[in-house]
Amino acid sequence: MTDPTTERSPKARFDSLSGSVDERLYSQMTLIRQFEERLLQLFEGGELFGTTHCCIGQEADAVGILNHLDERDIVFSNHRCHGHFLVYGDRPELLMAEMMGKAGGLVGGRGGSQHICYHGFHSNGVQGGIVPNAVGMAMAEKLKGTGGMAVVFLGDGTLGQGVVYEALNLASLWSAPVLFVIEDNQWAQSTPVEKELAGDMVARGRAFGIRSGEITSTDASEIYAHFADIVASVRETGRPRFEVVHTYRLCHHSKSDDKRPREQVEARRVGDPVPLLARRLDPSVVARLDAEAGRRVTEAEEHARSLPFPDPSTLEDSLVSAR
Amino acid sequence: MTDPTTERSPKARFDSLSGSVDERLYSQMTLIRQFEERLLQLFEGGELFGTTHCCIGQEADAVGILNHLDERDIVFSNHRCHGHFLVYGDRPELLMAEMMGKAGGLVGGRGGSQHICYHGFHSNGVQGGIVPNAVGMAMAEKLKGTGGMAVVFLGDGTLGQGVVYEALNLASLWSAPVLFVIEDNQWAQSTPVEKELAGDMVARGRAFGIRSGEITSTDASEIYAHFADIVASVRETGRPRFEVVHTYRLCHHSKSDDKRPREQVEARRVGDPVPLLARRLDPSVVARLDAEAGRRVTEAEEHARSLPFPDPSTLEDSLVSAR
Amino acid sequence: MSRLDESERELNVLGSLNGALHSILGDDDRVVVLGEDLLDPYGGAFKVTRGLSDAYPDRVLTTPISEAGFTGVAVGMAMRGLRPVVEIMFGDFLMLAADQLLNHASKYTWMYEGKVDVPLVVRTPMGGRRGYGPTHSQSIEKHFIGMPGLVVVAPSVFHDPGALLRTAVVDDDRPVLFVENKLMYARPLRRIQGGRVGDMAARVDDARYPTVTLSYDDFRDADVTLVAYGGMAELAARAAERLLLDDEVVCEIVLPSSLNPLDLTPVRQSLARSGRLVVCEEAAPIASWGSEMIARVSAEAFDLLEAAPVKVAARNLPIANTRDLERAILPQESDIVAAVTRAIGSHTTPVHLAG
Amino acid sequence: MSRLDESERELNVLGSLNGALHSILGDDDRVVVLGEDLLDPYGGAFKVTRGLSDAYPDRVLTTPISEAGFTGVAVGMAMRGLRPVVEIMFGDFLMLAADQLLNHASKYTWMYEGKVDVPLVVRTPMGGRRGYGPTHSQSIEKHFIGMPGLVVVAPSVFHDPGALLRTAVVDDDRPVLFVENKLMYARPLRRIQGGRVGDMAARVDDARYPTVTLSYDDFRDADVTLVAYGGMAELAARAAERLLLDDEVVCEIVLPSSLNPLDLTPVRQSLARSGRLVVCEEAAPIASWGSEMIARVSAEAFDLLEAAPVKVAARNLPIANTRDLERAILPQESDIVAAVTRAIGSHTTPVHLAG
Ligand SMILES: Cc1ncc(C[n+]2csc(CCOP(=O)(O)OP(=O)(O)O)c2C)c(N)n1
Ligand SMILES: Cc1ncc(C[n+]2csc(CCOP(=O)(O)OP(=O)(O)O)c2C)c(N)n1
Ligand SMILES: [Mg+2]
Ligand SMILES: [Mg+2]
Repeated sequence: MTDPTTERSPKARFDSLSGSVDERLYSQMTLIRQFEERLLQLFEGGELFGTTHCCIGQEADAVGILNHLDERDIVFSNHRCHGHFLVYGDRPELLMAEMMGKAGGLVGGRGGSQHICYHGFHSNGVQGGIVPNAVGMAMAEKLKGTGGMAVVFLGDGTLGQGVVYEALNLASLWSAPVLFVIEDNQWAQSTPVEKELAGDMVARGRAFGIRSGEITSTDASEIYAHFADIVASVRETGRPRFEVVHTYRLCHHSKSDDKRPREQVEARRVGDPVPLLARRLDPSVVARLDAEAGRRVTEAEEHARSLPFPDPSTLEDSLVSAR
Repeated sequence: MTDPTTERSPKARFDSLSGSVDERLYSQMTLIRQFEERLLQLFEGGELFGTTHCCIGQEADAVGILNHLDERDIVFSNHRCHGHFLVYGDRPELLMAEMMGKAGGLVGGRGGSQHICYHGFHSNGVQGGIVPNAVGMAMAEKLKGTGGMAVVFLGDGTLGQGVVYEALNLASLWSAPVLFVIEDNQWAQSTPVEKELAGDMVARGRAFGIRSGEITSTDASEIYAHFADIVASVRETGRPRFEVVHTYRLCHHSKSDDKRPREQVEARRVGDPVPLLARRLDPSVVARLDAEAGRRVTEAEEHARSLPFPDPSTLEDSLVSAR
Repeated sequence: MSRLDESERELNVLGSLNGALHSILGDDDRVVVLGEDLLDPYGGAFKVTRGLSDAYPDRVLTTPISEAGFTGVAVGMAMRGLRPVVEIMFGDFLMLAADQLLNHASKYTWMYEGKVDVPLVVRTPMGGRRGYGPTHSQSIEKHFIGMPGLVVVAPSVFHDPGALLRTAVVDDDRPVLFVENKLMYARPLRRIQGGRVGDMAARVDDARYPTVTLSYDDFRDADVTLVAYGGMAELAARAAERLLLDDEVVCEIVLPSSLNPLDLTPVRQSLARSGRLVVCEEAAPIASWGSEMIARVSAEAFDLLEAAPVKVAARNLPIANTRDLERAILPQESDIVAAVTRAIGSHTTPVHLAG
Repeated sequence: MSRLDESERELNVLGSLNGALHSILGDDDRVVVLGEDLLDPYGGAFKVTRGLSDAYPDRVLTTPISEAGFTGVAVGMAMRGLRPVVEIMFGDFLMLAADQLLNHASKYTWMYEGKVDVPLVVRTPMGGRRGYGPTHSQSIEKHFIGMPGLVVVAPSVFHDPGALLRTAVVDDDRPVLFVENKLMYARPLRRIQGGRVGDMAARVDDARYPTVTLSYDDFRDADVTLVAYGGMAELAARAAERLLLDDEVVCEIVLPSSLNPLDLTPVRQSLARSGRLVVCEEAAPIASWGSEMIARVSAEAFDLLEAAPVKVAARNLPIANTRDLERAILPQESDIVAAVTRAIGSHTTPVHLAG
C-alpha cells in the first residue's frame, strides 16, 4: 500500500504523481475535502464519538506548504490536522481508523482526531505547546546534521499563547531551521480575530528577529509557489521563518458549533480553494480526481470499519517506545 | 513619620520637596544608593540572611518614572525593587526592617527583599507573572473609574517570558491603563542581552499594537522629563504604553555573583547616575543631600535593629486579609 | 441568547451554575467573568456562561487563548477589589495557569501579611467519558490540592452547585479553584428535601462548602463508607444502590465539596459506624485526592479503621480517545462495587471478588 | 573555569552531580544541557553545571528566561533522539513548565502508541532553609507526582546522586523530573561501604533508582520505620541517632530515590519489623508525597501497621523569608523526634510529647 521511497517524503510523492501541478494539488485537496465530509457524515450518523476539527476552506495551506518537505523533515500540527496529515502521510485509511478508534489506527485509537503521529508527523491538542516542541525537533536535526527542518502550524488564535513567543525567541537566538506557519482563518473557535489579537501578526514574528511574511490566498498553486522559496530558505540558511497565511474556515470550529454571521461565511465561499482550483482544470480531470478521491475515502472507511477496536488488555503496552 | 497627603502619592511628595528638580531627584537617588550600599555591608557583616538584588546604576529609572504617579496609582515591581519602593513609599525604615526580617517590616519579614507590599506598591520574585497582575490591576481601576493607572517594571531578560506577551496582548485588546517599563540593563543575571533576546525590544511592544518607545539614559532629569508625557498619555488615553530604558547595572546581580567582563563594567561607570547628576549640582547641596540621606539610612537601620523578630505564633495570622 | 430557561435551570447542573452566574453578576457589580469564547451567542464551550455577555456586556470579557495571562489579569483584578470568575475552557489546560495559582494568587495575602485579598474563582470543567482524548479528558485537580492558600471546591449533583459557586465568588476572600465535572453538566440535580434524597437519608453539614452524607439505613448502621466527589458522586450512589439490592451491603456515601481544606468530621462520623473506607475519584491514582483522604484517615482516625482502605481511581495512564479504552481506563460503577466488596472481605459472595 | 576539582567532586552532592554531568556529556554526544545562566564562568546559579560549557560549548545552551519554552524545546529534542537535560533554576518555577510535562513530555510515548520516546531529564533545586523567601524556597515536586508517564527521582546524601543522574539521562527513556534539595548540595556524601554507613547498617536494593535502608540494629529489630527522601534524609538520620541515644528508640530509615513510581517493598520489609510508620518531607503537608506513601501503606500493608502513621512536613503555609519564621514553618529534626515519639506512644518520656 505504501511506496518506501515516498512514504516519508511528501515532496517525492508529489513529484511522482502524474498531471500538472494544479491537478496534483487538486487531487490532494479533493481527497482532504471528501475525507472530512465523510467524517462529518459519520459523526452525524453516530458512528464517530468525541469531536473533530475540519479544515474545510483551508485545504490550500496543507497542499501548498507540505509538498515541499522531504523525508528528513518534521511536521507538528494542531487540532486541525487532517489536511496536514493527508498531505504528509497520504494514508487516509490510517487516519480514518484512528477516527473510528480502531486498533490499526495511526495511534491505535489512543489519540483520536488531534493526537496523532506518523513518522515525522505529529499533532497535539493543547494550543501553543507544540511550538517549542517543533523548535526542539528542528534543533535536534540541526545538531545531528541531517539537514532536516520542521514546520509547525498554528492558528491566529494561538498567537495568544505566551509559549509561542518563547519559542520564537529561542528559534531565533539558536537559529533553528523551523517554519512557523500561521493559518489565520480569522476566527479562534467563536472569537473573531479582532477580539483575540492586538497589533499585527507579521510584526510579531519580525519583533523576534525572524524573517516574516504573509500571503492572502486560498489558491493552492499560489501558496505552493510562495512556499517553495520559503522552505528552501529555511533549509539553506538554517534560520527560522514566520509566515502568515490569511485564509478562512468555511466549516464550523469543531463538529457543529458555528455561530459566526451567516453572511460572512457565505461571502467567503467564493474563496473556497477546491472549486477555485477546479475551475482552472479540465472538468473531466476534476471528475476523475474527485471520483478517485471518493473511492479512496470509501476504501479508507471500509478498511477502518473492518478493523477491531483495541483490546483493553493492550493498555499497558507502549509505556516506553518500541524503538 | 508619614504625611497623609503624600503617603501614597509619589508625585505629591516630590512636589512638596524643596529645591530644583535635579536636587530633588538627587536626594532620592542618593538615598537609594546609600540604602543599598548599607544593605551590602550588612550582608557582608552577616547581619542579613538570604539574598538581595540591588539597582546600583539604575536609580535614575525609579526616580525618573515613579515621581509622576499619584495616590490612585499602582506599581508592580520585581526582584530589583528597592529603588522603586523607596521612591514610591519613601519609607527606608520599613524596607530595612523587612530586609532584617523583623516584625514591623513591610510585610513582617515574611517576604524579604523581593516580596513586598505597601499601599499600591507590590513586588514578587517570579519573573514575568507580575505583568498580567499589573494589567489586571489597571483594568480594575478602569472598571471602577478611579482614574488610576499601573506601572510594571521588567528587565530585558524577563522579555523571554511568554506571559509578558499574553499580558501585552490583553492590555492592548482591552485598553488597560498600564505602563510597561523595560529596564534594559543589558544583562539577565549572568547572561548578556544578545544571548537572551532576539530581535528588537521596542518592536515587541509595537507588534501588540501598543505605543512603544525607548530612551538610552542614566540621567535622572532626562528620564523624568521623558516619562512626564508618557505617564500623562497612559492616563489620558486609557491605553497601555511600552517604554524601554536602556541602562546598566553597576553592581552584581544578587549579593556577590558578578562574572561580567571587568572592563565592560568599568567603562559604564561614567554613566553612573548618582555622580552624573551630582556634577550638575552645587557641591554643598550634594554634601547636604548625601548627609541627609546617610542619616535616614542610619536611622532606618537603627529603627530596624530595634524591632523584634516576628513571633512564630503569628504564623497563622493573615490567612485572609485584614480588610 | 438569554440565560437558560427556568425549567432547565431548575433541573440540571449546567442550569444551576448558569443561573448562579446570572444572579451573581446581577447582584454584585464587582463580579467580572473572563475566559475563552464566552460571548453570546456562543456563550462558552460548555455553555455555563450562556447569556451572561448579553446581559452584562461590560463585565464579561472574552479572552485570547492565554490561560496564564488572563488568569494573571484576574489575580490583579481581585487584588484591587473586583471579584473575578475565570473559566479555563478545559481543566486539562490549567497547568498553563498553574504558576499564577501557586506563586501569585495563593501567595499574596499571606506573604503580604494580609495587605491584600485575592478573591478569585477559577472554574473549569474536568473529566472524561466523552471521547475527547488524552488532552481534553483529565481530572487534574489533584495537582492543585495542597498549595497553601488555594481552596479547591467541587460540587456534585447532590450539592447545590450554583450555591457553592455563589459562595466562592461572593463570600470567600481566598482564591478558589472550582472544579466542574463535565459529564455532570447535563445531569439532573438530586435535591435533598426533608432530610432525604431518593431512597436515602441525607445529612448536610453547615460548613461553608458543605459535605453531604447519604445513608440507606438512616445513619443507623453501615458496612462501608464510600467517599467521593464531583462526577463520581452519582457513580458511588449507583454502586451503593446495586450493593444494597444485590448483596445487602449498606453503604454510607460521604460527598465533600471542599477538596481542600478537607474537613474529616463527616468521614469520621461515618467510619465510626462502618469501619471501612472506600474512596472514589476519576483522577489518575497516584498522589491524588483519594491518597490524601486515605492518608488523613489513617493518620487521624486509625482506630476507626477495621480494614485496609481501598481506593477507586483511573488507571495510571493517559486517557485514550476510543471508547472501550477510555472506559477501561476510567473508574466505573463496577469498580466501586468491586472495591466495596474487597473492603468488606468475607461478607460478600466470591463472584464479586473477581470483578 | 573547569569542573570542580577532584576532591570536591568526591566529597559532596554538588560535586557528584557536576562530575556526572561532565562524564555523561563526554560519553554520549546525544546529551545536551539547557537552562538559564549555565555558561561559564558563571556556570549556573547553583554551580551544578560548572565547567560544562567550557568543555562542551556546542551542547550546553544557556537559555532566555522562558521555562515553558526551553523545556518544550528539550521535549522536541528528546523526541528526535537527543537526551536533553534541562535545569530549572529554582524548583519554584517549575509550574511554568508544568503543561509541557503534563500534556507533552509525559503523554507522547503512550499517546502515540510507542512511536516516540521522550528521554528528557528536568533537574531542579528545591527546598528552603536559605532565607530566599516564599517564591524561592518551596518543595513543589509533590504537584508533579502522579502524572502518568512522568518519573520523579530525588537523590539524598546516602545515594550516589551522580549515578542516579546518569541513569536518568542515559538509561531511562522516560521523562524524569530530578529533584535536588538545594541545601544538600554542600553536604558531604555518606557512602555506603561494606553494608554500613557510619554507625548504621545499610541495604541498597537493586532497583533502577535504588532505595537505601538504614538500621541501627542490623535490621534485627526496629521500633519505627522512618521514611524520607532528598534533604530530609539527613534530618531523619540525625533524629534517629538522637532517639537512639536519648531514648533507646531504634529507627529504621527508608530512603527511596524514586518518588514515582514508588516501590513499597523496602518500606514493607521495614514495617514488618517495626509496625510503625513516620514519613518525613519538606513540602507543605497536604496531598504530598508523604500522603501518597501513607495511603499506599495503609491500602497495601494495613496489617503491618500497629499504630497510626505519622507525617512530618512543613506547615501549610508559604515559606517566610525571615529565619525564625522559616524555621518554624519547615520541618526540623525535633519535629521528627516528636513524630517518632508520637508514633510509638507510651514508649517515651512525656517531655517529648510536648515537643
Ligand atoms: C491551551 C488551549 N486553550 C484552549 C484550547 C481550546 N481550543 C481549541 S482550538 C481553539 C481555537 C484555536 O484557534 P486558532 O488558533 O485560530 O486555530 P483554528 O481553530 O482557527 O484553526 C481553542 C480555543 C486548547 N485546545 N488549548
Ligand atoms: C521565572 C523565573 N525564572 C528565573 C528566575 C531567576 N532570576 C531572577 S532575576 C533573573 C534575571 C532577570 O533579568 P532581567 O529581567 O534582565 O532583570 P535584571 O535582573 O537585569 O534587573 C533571573 C534569571 C526568576 N526569578 N523567575
Ligand atoms: Mg483561527
Ligand atoms: Mg537585565
